[in-house]
Amino acid sequence: MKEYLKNTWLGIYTVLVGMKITFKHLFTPAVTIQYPEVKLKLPERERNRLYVNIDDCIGCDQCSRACPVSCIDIETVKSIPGEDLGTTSNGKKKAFWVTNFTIDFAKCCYCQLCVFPCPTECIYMTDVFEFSTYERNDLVYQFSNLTKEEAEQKKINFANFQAEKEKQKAAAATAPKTENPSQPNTN
Amino acid sequence: MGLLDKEFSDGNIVVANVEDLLNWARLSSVWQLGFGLACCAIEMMATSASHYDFDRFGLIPRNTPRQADAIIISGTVTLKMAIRIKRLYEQIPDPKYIISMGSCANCGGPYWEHGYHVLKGVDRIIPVDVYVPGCPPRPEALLEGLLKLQEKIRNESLRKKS
Amino acid sequence: MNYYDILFYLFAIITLVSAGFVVTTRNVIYSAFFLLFTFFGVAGIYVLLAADFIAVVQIMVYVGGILILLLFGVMLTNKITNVDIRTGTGNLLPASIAVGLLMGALVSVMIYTGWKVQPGEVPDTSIKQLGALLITDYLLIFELLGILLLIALIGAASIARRDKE
Amino acid sequence: MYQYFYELTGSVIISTLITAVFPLVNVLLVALLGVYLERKVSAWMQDRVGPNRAGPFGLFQTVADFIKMLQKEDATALDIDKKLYNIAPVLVFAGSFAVYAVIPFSSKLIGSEIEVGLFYALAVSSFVVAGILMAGWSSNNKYSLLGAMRSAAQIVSYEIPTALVVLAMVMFLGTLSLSKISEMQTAYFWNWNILGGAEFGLVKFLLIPFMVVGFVIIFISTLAEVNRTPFDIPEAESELVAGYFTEYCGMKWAMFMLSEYGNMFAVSAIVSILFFGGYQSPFGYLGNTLGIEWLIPYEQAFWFILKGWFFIFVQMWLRWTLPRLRVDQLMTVCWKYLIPYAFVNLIIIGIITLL
Repeated sequence: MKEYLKNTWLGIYTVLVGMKITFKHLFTPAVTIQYPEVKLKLPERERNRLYVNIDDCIGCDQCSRACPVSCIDIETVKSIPGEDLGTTSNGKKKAFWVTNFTIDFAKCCYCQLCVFPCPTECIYMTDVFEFSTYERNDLVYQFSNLTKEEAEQKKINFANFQAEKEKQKAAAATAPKTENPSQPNTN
Repeated sequence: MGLLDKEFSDGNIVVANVEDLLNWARLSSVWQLGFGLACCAIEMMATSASHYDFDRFGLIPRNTPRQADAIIISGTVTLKMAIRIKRLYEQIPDPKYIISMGSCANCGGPYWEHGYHVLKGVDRIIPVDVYVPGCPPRPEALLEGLLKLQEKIRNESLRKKS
Repeated sequence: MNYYDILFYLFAIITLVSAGFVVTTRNVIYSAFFLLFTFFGVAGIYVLLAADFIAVVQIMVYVGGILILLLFGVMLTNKITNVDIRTGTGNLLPASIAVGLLMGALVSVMIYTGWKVQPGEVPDTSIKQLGALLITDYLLIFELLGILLLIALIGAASIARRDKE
Repeated sequence: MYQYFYELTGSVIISTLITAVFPLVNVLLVALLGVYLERKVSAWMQDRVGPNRAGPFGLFQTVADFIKMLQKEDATALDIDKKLYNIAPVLVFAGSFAVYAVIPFSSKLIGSEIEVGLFYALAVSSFVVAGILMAGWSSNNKYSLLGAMRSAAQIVSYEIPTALVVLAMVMFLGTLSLSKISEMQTAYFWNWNILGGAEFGLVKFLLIPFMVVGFVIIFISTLAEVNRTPFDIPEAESELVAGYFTEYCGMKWAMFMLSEYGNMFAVSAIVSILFFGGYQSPFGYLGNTLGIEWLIPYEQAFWFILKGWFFIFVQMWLRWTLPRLRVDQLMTVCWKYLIPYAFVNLIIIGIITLL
């Protein structure tokens, strides 16, 4: 009987305690961040969408190799001697045309592993995280600033150059062989 | 069947105004199916909790697909789960919407190359309306995805597409 | 034909049609749910007869108690998830003869009874009179019914009690 | 109300229609505002904001929900029992709507002033049970059926403590008519039944603690009768998906929700009539002091609706405070705690009334 009465009392008392707590919260101001109008300040080293400063990219393919999910796709074409590609901001000379530099943000897992090996620090994380799309293909970002035709042209140029060189090499190989076979080919 | 199944001819003023109302109703009360798959689900729960508050946009989780309007595919869709997702999707009455949340749902994420057990993107089994990138996306990113979805609903039309 | 008549025929039709379905339908669940409408119609007729208390008791006891019990009984038996709970009709001939005899008796009683037909005064409510009658004229029957129900309750409890050994 | 409109229009049909439509409008309004308030109250208790995009302060949120539900496809499973499946929501709604016939909103605004009003209100809620069982069974879904059985068992069991408290009150008041009960507690708040009724004397003070106990019991058991948390095990989503309306969608489901919110207001109204003076104002009427006769019914309606909404708010408050009970705990609360207390309360109130 004592137990019974105690249970009854506890039942009522605990409910009242709970109700008191929730009643207090009725008048606590809301903690909600009204998202589209108010935005939370992101932490300093926030990892979000990648950005590639293609002017600095030397096409070394290190980020692509570092990527654990292979979401970076790089295609490069060697420059031919007459072309001037300019230098990166920290003074490195560029030797490759980056004809294709895509990052598939649908696959990307935002781990920042691609950022560290980059010798020119041209790939880095930004604070942009709002880029939902209606189509999945829109999440594949192309960073190369060459148009398709230009890229095609570079490829053809390089192929022509290569063919030229082959030809020269073939010519050089046949000509001096008879004179001095022991000389190494310095071409 | 739902009203959206019927099509009206273009230039119908009444339909145009009614349509705005109907679209408004649908976009302000997108009830999500209470359904979480993996780590993105934690982020989805955070979105419905006090700090981000899904309820501001009229989203409340419903536990049965019959009363829901949207699924948020939050996480890795394993091949086993894919069957269930498909079935849940089919049980939702029209009009229904799908938000694919996070890399795994978008295209398989880290498992897209070697995952023998993961569906490479939930859009292989059900039509996705909005893809929210991130691994997992911030709650704000999910909210932005929801806003995109609302924008999409706002532009839907009962009329015949000319 | 005034509103009263229309309502009376409405309730009468509801009662009779659903009672017919209770008997004829082969699905037990359907029978039970048609019984609901029968009770409802009967309650409506009670209301039209100015017996408001009886009408409410009809709903309370039959719909709220007996019908729910019936439904529970049906649903807790086998194959509850199966929509096709069906019964067969056996013994059609003897049943119809027995029912016909009973109906004839009832109809004859109805016809040959000398009903008092002079218009009486319809009381505003019947609770007070009912209560007074139960405690005075019909006290013994009332008490006996109470004891009967108590016995049934004790019996049910003793059947449902778990055996110790 | 019927009399008033009959004098006004002179037509039986029109006055009946108006009398019938008024509670319907009330149910719709209660559902519209109730869902909105539910979401806002839950938001405030969780330090959130709640719906605020649809209309000013999100006021049109429920309207949007409603229009959206109108557009939803009426999807049904193949193996359901079509007829019962379609009737069930109507029956449930009819059950909760029928209670409004006897609820006195003010001394003028009553659908029907029958003598057995209180008893009637208890009786017609059994249609809800039948409708719930119908819905659960016809859905041909194990979760629906289990939810319906639980719900029916719960409502039937909790009807007993409710009826016992009502019985005690009826013994004390000597009437079953809701409007008469309201009239007995007229004028000021110390005449309310929770404070021992209108008669001043020793009995009044003796009654106060037992009236409070009675109020607590009837509030808990009506809470269980309308399937609200902490007694919402029929819709426990972690075990039963959504209970007896798992298979319902669109407007049919909306009818269940309508009836749920209608029920909430109905039980709040009955509790406030029994213990808190019904439509009576706690501080006397402005109409009396100013000498404006016609103002009084409006004041009464105002106080009645205020009290009803207050108890709805308490129900929501409890919902967002307490977790759900387990089935055996639910039955323990009813059979081992509420019913014995209600019996003791009944006997004591009876003895005190005899004094």
